[in-house]
Amino acid sequence: MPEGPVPQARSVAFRGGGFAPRPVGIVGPIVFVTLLLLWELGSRTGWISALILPAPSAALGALEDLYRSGLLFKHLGASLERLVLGWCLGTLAGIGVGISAGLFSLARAGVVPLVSAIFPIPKIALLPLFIIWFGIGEASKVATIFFGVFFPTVIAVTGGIDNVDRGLVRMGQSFGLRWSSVVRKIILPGALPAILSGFRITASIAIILLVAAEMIGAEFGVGAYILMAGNLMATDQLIAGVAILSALGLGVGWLIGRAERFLLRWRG
Amino acid sequence: MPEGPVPQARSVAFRGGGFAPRPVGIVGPIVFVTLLLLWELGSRTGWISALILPAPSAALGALEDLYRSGLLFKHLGASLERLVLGWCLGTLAGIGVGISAGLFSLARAGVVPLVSAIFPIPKIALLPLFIIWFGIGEASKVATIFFGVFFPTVIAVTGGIDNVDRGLVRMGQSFGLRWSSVVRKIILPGALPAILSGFRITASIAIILLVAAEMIGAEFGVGAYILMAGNLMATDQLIAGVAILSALGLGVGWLIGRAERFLLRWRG
Amino acid sequence: QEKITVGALRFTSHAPTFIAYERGYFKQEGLDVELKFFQAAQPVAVAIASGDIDFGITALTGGYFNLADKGALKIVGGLFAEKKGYKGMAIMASNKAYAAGMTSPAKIKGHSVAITQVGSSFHFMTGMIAAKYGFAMSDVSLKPLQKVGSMIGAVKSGQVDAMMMVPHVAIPLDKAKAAKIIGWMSDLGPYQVTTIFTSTRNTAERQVQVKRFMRAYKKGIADYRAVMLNQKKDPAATEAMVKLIHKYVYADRPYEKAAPGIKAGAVYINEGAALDVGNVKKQLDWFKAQGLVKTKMTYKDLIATGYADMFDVPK
Amino acid sequence: MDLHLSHVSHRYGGVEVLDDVDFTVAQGHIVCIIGPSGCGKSTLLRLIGGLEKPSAGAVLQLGEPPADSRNPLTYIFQDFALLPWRTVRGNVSLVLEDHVLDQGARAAIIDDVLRRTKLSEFGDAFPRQLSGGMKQRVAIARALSVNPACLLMDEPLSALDSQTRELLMDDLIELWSREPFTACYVTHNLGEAVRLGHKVIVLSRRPGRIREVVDIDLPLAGRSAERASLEALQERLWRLMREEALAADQELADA
Amino acid sequence: MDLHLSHVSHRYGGVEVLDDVDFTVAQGHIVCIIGPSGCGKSTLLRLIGGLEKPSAGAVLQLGEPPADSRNPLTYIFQDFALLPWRTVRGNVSLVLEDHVLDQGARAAIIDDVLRRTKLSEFGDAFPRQLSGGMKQRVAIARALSVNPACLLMDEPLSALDSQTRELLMDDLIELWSREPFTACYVTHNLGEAVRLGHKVIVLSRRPGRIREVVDIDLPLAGRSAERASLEALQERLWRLMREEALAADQELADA
Ligand SMILES: Nc1ncnc2c1ncn2[C@@H]1O[C@H](COP(=O)(O)OP(=O)(O)OP(=O)(O)O)[C@@H](O)[C@H]1O
Ligand SMILES: Nc1ncnc2c1ncn2[C@@H]1O[C@H](COP(=O)(O)OP(=O)(O)OP(=O)(O)O)[C@@H](O)[C@H]1O
Ligand SMILES: [Mg+2]
Ligand SMILES: [Mg+2]
Repeated sequence: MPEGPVPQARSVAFRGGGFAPRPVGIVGPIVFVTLLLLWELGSRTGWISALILPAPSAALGALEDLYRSGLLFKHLGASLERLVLGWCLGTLAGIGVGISAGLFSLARAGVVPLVSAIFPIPKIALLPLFIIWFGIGEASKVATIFFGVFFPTVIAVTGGIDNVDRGLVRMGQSFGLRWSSVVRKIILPGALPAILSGFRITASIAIILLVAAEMIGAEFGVGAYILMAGNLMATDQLIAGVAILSALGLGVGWLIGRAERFLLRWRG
Repeated sequence: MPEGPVPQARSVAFRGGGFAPRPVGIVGPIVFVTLLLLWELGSRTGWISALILPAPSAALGALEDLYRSGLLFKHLGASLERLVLGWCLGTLAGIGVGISAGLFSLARAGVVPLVSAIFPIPKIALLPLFIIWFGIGEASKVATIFFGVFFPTVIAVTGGIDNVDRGLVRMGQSFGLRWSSVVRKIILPGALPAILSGFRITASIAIILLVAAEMIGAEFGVGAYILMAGNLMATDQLIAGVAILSALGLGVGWLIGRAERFLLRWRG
Repeated sequence: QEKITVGALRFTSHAPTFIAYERGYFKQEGLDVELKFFQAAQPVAVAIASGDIDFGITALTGGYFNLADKGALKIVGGLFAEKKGYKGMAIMASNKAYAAGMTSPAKIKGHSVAITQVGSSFHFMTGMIAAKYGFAMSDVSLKPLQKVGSMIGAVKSGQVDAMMMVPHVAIPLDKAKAAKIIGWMSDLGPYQVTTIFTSTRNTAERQVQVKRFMRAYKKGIADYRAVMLNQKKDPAATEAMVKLIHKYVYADRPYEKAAPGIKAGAVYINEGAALDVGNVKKQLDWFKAQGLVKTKMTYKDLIATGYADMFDVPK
Repeated sequence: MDLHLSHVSHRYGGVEVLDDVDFTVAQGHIVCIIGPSGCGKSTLLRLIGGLEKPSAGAVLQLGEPPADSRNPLTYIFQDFALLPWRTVRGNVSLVLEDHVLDQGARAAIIDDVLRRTKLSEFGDAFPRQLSGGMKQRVAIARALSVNPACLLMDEPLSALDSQTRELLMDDLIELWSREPFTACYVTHNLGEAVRLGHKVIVLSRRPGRIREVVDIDLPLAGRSAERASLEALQERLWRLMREEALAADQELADA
Repeated sequence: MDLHLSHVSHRYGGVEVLDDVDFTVAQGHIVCIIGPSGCGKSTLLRLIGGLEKPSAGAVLQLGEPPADSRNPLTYIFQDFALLPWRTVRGNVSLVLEDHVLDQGARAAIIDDVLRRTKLSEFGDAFPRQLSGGMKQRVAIARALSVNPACLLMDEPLSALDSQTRELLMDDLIELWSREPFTACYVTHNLGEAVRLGHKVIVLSRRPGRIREVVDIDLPLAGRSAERASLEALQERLWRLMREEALAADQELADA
């Protein structure tokens, strides 16, 4: 190999790298804590008036009061019951309708335009009708969440089935698999990732709709608690309630993450 | 070629096809019209009581009244102003923040956890705070829409930038392109499809939030009209208002579709 | 001319605002008033706290007290009050509950009551009934329905047993047999329903302006009392005043249809915007006792004196 | 069982894809089909396997398939078509589950085909863990498990790098030498065609018509020694195809 | 300008990818780098082009690149790396826009490279409309437009079907014959290596070490006539690589 004295041997200049921002693990929590501290400090020094925003410590205090009074679990229990019922029913119905729309041309032609027409209607606008249709008891609250969950589930399932690799379906057919086997063993597992990520969205929607659902004659429930706090201008309780919803959202997200990791472990 | 008399020449059995439902163009409108007709019929025969659901013709009548009174355009105008202002500001801010979070590790570390913490908070829960922060004038209504639009835009832009093929970026660098050229000519056009489909979502969110936004002391606006109709249990006006929102959603969706077709015509 | 903004709701009980405005009483005091209309009472208080408006009229609610606790609001006078002999808020039963025996306010115990929101004046009125007839708040189940319209719907359809309602809605409902009036709030004792209030800053920095506003407002009240509290005395004057009010209330209905509602909604209003201080204290104490208002504030911190008569002042 | 394509033509909407294709696949022989991009090779294979119906003509089975064949016409796809959520064993098992077989018999079949394709150690791996060559071996194992009377292979090696391709070609020749199978082998690669085919059918550019049928009489196993004469054959095929390939390459997808 | 790799080693985290690689690319010569999957060929090319920094050793430019070279070390990627939102002309224009050039000069350069790659008619087509071979021609045109001193080609033909590959190989040889360029050519394909390389560097399985350097003294243009001797060379390379390729193929991605 020529390693004699060559004129002007220069290293090649580096010009790659960059454009790959990674979540810097520690910065997130730091930003959070810093913001909370600044907020607390602002409140303590009076720079942020209590009218505008209560101190985080005040919100924490409200949360503690709620816990001490034993109402925390009453509110949470009532809301969870509505969430679980509304979400499960909406999801089951949505999966059923979504599968038929995903597999059959006629079902699709009937369902898809209806879904896309009804989905974007704000649920609060329909609350007065829900009261008439479902009364002011649990039914109307569950129904609000049901409708919020049903339509996006249909969309996610139909889309998921559409995106299953048709090559795999043809493979199944080429081996003479029964129709039901193709659906059960190829179509549904193939649509599962899309369905699960649909769950993430519908879970958020369900939690967001909790406040709207509990506008209708709810005595207990996190949404009712938030509404009451808003009416009473008790901003500390308001922030506490919102924090509970956030935590609920994080918890549900975590659960779905676990489910994904388990059900989709083949993705590695 | 051997075409002599061979024993048992059987055609190969067909076993492909299926699993490819297509929207049957005509069925959608038929389903719509049929449903409307059944609904109207049900209302006329008294099978659906007017309390439960007004006839479509009644809703149409309410729409006509609204148009005659000249208030239709007053409501629409007020709502559109809020929508356009809130959406544009939220989108601009969201794109700005999203780009920095997409490109810089530190910005990402700061922004992403905040966004994911604040995004799922239901905006109606925050209305009382919004009134205090932004007053009861236009500002609080625009702000409600702004916040509804801002967070998903940040997520869409950051995600869009993440999904730009890093191979294209390395190609740009390997030709010695300037950093700004890489961003302007490779990263941003590459993120455009994701950003535009983010627009679809944020536009729906903005329309959905209209009702919540106009809960705050709005005299005019489609949301205010719906709220008033709900208050008075004037279900015909309620349905008319909801129909206006639907039409608004369809219109905006169509506009974005046009924009996509124009801006992404390279996708063919 | 000083520019000020006044928050108002499109109710007959706000008529003195419209009278003073239409008859130029504000102008005479050198005030250039802009009226700002609200759909609900709650945001009026918030709007004063946030500085969007200068004067407002609203019922005393939990939200009001909590805002006042942050030092933003002061009551300067009283307006709508329950007084024996005048039609104020009605207590109503659904037909179903009435048939089942809930025929008087005393029998509301154990039934459900529709209210708009926790901490609203409807909530307090339920408390008044409970106190009067000696049952606990836990003996009734409250149904917060956010909107008056929903309350009416829920009682009409029998989903809720009882509610309190303004007279011009309650009487037609009763006549149409959609629900039953079983009593009147005015029978339960004095109740200062709405008050006139302004921001603490105004009472501290612009006392002259507040005085002038109240002077003009009292003229409006005097006109209202002279005509609306005794509508039969001078039908022509009544007609004229209803026409004036119709510009603001039920404006979207023709006059013939609107007039009966406006007339029926003419509730009792304290002379000279006098304030029932004792009742204000009672309300504050009730909200505190319910745990809806957490404050060390006393009724004295709520009120700015010197703008209207104060009566029943606790010793 | 032989296969006979009798004057098969096919069109998609207005586009004529195949025009009067007529040939026979004799039992135990490998027929290679070559032709430029888009000439209808994959379509032809789909017609043979019954995944699509020809617009005209017919695909005929001559004689009965062996009684123990669970799926007489069996595909091996270019993109492997493995279910990513099933392990190697699960992917083979998939095509046996609709047949009446007891657990033990099924396991025995799977063990046997994995051994024949040198995959015994990888039974519990998921597709994502495998290299391309390994994935195609799984697809071959799956195809073997149903005892096919005829294998339909659509560019089975073209997604692989050239070294893996060499390795797999050797494997295929070894499999065939031990137990000759019937196959239709679609490929772009003239080298593969002359290494594996008993007969090479050259299609023209779209609409695909038979331009030439070349018979290769050398035994498969000995061909690596006969490189020179194969090289000449390959040159001849390349001359046949060069113009067509150039034209196919220069076509705009939608102008 | 020559390129010299001086004892280059590289590791990603704990994984050693390249170990003490040392060779020279002489001006006007094509050096082919072959090796089994995952042995670090692409990494090596990224190091040469300055897209990554070696963990040890250095990549040296010996002598100055020609003054008119706008990007001395220029890549041609396996996946073409064309911007789908720009036309053929736009894609070439992209790499000229950061250089000071007036409109006319830029257009002239683009016209020239499109002509040399037989793309003149397709200037306004979008990448999606092009076949794979055409796309790679656009990438070649783009590379030529900056007057590279050395082309770095990472399996430029391996995403194409074998017929298109033949066509493009002829094109490359024609381009080189008219105006010899320096190139590092990474490939899996032994056939390509012996057709295009003046020197073939054989890497071992990961961590990539140089196993053998084979010089081929036949002129590029004449090689299609010399198939027999090339065939022998290819056989020799294949023997060198077979074991490594087998082992690389049987590795589990993450077990
Ligand atoms: N389902 C379909 N609908 C409409 N046109 C189709 C369909 N499938 C294939 N075609 C068209 O038919 C022609 C032949 O396609 P086919 O896939 O059979 O070609 P091929 O020879 O396999 O090409 P390649 O070498 O690229 O795999 C192409 O022009 C293709 O666009
Ligand atoms: N950015 C990276 N980070 C971590 N490991 C990497 C990275 N890039 C490549 N590797 C690893 O380095 C090894 C060599 O990769 P490289 O892409 O250079 O191989 P290759 O020879 O080009 O392979 P192939 O023939 O498959 O293209 C592989 O094991 C790969 O997993
Ligand atoms: Mg094909
Ligand atoms: Mg590589």
